[in-house]
Amino acid sequence: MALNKEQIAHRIARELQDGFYVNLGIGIPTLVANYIPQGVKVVLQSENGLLGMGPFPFEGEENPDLINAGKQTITTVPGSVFFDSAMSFGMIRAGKVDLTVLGAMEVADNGDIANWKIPGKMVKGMGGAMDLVAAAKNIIVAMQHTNPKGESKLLPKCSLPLTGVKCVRKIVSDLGVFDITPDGFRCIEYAPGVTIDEIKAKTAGRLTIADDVKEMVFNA
Amino acid sequence: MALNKEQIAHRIARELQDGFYVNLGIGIPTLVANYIPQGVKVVLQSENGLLGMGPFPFEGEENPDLINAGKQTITTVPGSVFFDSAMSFGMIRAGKVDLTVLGAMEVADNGDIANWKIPGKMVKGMGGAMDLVAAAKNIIVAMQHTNPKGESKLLPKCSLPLTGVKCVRKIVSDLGVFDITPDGFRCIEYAPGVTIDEIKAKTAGRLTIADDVKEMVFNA
Amino acid sequence: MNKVVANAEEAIKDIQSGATLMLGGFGLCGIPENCINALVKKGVDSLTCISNNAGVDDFGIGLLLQQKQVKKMVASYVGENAEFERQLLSGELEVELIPQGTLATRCMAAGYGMPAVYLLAGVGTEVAEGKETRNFNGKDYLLEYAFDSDFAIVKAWKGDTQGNLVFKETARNFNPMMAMAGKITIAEVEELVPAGELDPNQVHTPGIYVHRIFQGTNYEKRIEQRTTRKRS
Amino acid sequence: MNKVVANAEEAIKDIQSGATLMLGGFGLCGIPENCINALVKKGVDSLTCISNNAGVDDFGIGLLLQQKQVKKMVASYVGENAEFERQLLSGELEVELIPQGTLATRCMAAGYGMPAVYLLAGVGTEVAEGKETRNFNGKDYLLEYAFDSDFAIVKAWKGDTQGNLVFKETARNFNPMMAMAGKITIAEVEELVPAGELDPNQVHTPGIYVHRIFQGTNYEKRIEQRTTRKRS
Repeated sequence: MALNKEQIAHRIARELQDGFYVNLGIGIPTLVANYIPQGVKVVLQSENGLLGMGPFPFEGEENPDLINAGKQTITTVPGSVFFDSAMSFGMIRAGKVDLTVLGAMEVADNGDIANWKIPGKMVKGMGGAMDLVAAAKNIIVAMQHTNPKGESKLLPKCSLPLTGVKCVRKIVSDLGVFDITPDGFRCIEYAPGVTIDEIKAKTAGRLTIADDVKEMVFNA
Repeated sequence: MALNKEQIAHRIARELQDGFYVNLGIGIPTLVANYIPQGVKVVLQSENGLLGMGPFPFEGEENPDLINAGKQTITTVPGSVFFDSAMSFGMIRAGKVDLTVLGAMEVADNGDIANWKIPGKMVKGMGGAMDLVAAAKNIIVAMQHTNPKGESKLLPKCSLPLTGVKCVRKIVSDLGVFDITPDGFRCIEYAPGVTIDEIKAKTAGRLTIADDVKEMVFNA
Repeated sequence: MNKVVANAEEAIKDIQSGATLMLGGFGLCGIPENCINALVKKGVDSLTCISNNAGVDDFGIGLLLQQKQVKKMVASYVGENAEFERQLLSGELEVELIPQGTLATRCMAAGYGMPAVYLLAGVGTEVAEGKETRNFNGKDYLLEYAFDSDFAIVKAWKGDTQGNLVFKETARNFNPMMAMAGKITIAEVEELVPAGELDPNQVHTPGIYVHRIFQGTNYEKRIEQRTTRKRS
Repeated sequence: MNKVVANAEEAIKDIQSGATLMLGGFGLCGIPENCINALVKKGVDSLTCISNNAGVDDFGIGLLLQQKQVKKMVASYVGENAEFERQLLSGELEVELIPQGTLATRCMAAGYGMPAVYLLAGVGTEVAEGKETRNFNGKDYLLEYAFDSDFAIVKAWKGDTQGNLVFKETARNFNPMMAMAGKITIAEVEELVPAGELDPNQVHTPGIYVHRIFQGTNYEKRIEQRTTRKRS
């Protein structure tokens, strides 16, 4: 059975290592914070100018001066620090953020990503996405494997305008986990009950299956 | 009679306007702070990272963490602010400092300045001088008109390696006040008792005398 | 050296139609509410606004849009505003979208006297079109120019009579870089104190960058996405 | 995430001969005294040191010079050190002199992920020799490259266990930019506090830039030019 959003987030959380500085995008990536493995301490960066983001505030304790990059009210954790947006993107650009998790509309088998613009629709802007994908040293994409019409979003080439080129390292979709390799997508895990044949059928880009491919296990 | 160092500083201080941000170099320029006209409030910048420099501390109150660009112990005034050296030179480069006063070994009649290096002597470095002269919008040089051998330091062309090109706006020497114009040095004031002939004799660069040239007056 | 003005009206009195303005804030957080209201009241138009976002329909820069005072918007994300969308689609409004970090850094470049910098964002995308690309150490970068802005209007938490500013939490965002980048910088603050009251170690924007300052009133500080958790 | 190390010896234990080091401080103010002493004790040599100054004969980087541990000095002003002068004139020591603001900004560029920036200082002088010049808006600028440094060693006033740093007065100087610019950044602090004790609005260097931190001991904080006035 394909993963739900929480399970995608849960699986991505296993990529976190102790001491990582992590930037989580809007949507599924935000949920990753709920599944940080025990014993692993990470610091969450919000690119509007915060290291050390905490959970949402308790009702009645919302602070209008304290929001994340999704404009949501948040809290901080001990050791947090505020800075301006130039420094925030400076640390991203300098490779100080260890992991960036974000959503995508399309990913190509060379790591290109499209997630900001659909021709014919109102363009709202790229926000910080282009800066993040251009500079982060380790990018994991959280996404649905196919669009609502059932068409693959893992493509030989993106059809939508690009956000960044050759930058995605790994995808966790509802069907499995895929590394981006010189040979295209490599499936290293599949969702419980999902078959390799289904993955092959739903992946338009070049795809290889790892020799030691295995089924994902969720204990939690 | 030629001006002494205190008088040179005194004359330069008349160039200060209320609200100016001013960077004073080492030597005579430092003395300018002692002659700020009444009713004029200026903020002194020290390029190692301070706006709002005050006088030297009282004996026994020296603070090793509080020094100026000459590495001298100093104090601050109310409203002072500390920042890092990148921001300090950033504000200089962006033209936020209204006036820079510094010394020179030579000035050319096109505004070139040389004050950091003498071939054959140990080169100690330019420190912040090149940044200041390249970026300040208003540079006044405080200097002796001639060297110890009696040779002019106001030249058609600098003989020493340059610190900056076409940047000096005004010189206050022991003999007078000189604007840098397209026609070279223009004498606008002469020191009490100094003759125009003496100034002409001791100025090697192109020199004109302002129609309304006048003798400097010191009331203080 | 008197930088203190009475209020927003006085602070913006020489802003004319056609001016280019930087406006601090991220979303509705840390925006110069008083000055925006005064600009609406003054009715200047044909403004070019450089700001990360464009407010919502009835708050922030959205108020200027409603009065059709904005000719061009330079921003990174403008998705929260129906009137904006209408004007954009009808061709009344010009929009230039810039990656957020590039926007921030082009402000910073202006404040640091750097005419242009090389940045990564947008390489290989349509953002790179028409831009100079240069390879350093095996990576491509785009040449991005410092912004040139007549006015920068920022909002700080505390300020003193010399123009020194301190920002609060994530309301800092674009405000410090824009404060450095305006030819004329106007700061509105929640609390204006005499020079000497702020800790000189802890000022975010030195007063040398700020030309006018006033204590604002009636801050609404609207929350755009109120997200909370339940007490367990 | 444990950034705290016991002392300077542990902090610098993987610094090898031949390494490039940035060392914070201006003159003798805000220099990493403990780490410099530990480097002397460890005896690594052939170091390239990027620092605004080179200390005095018996303090600061001068101690490394005395032991002939420095191969190359990158600085803006080196005038306070007789041993330095001797080694320079004898050809034992290589020196690259860089305008102070350019030095600071090349550190900052590294910390902001900008490979190169255009700066004014030195245009038309021998500093410009061999450098690319480019005209923007009628003014010439030099292309200056970000520094590449194996280690940055900085001194802060306070720090916390996450590596967040606060500097004191003009001891800030080059320390924040260098902290951002090192591949590995080591911070020594006068007072190390638990995470959460520093005001998050008032941290100068976010801990993300700092890899190792320790509380230093026995700070001498030597004064280079003791200037005073008499009580009137």
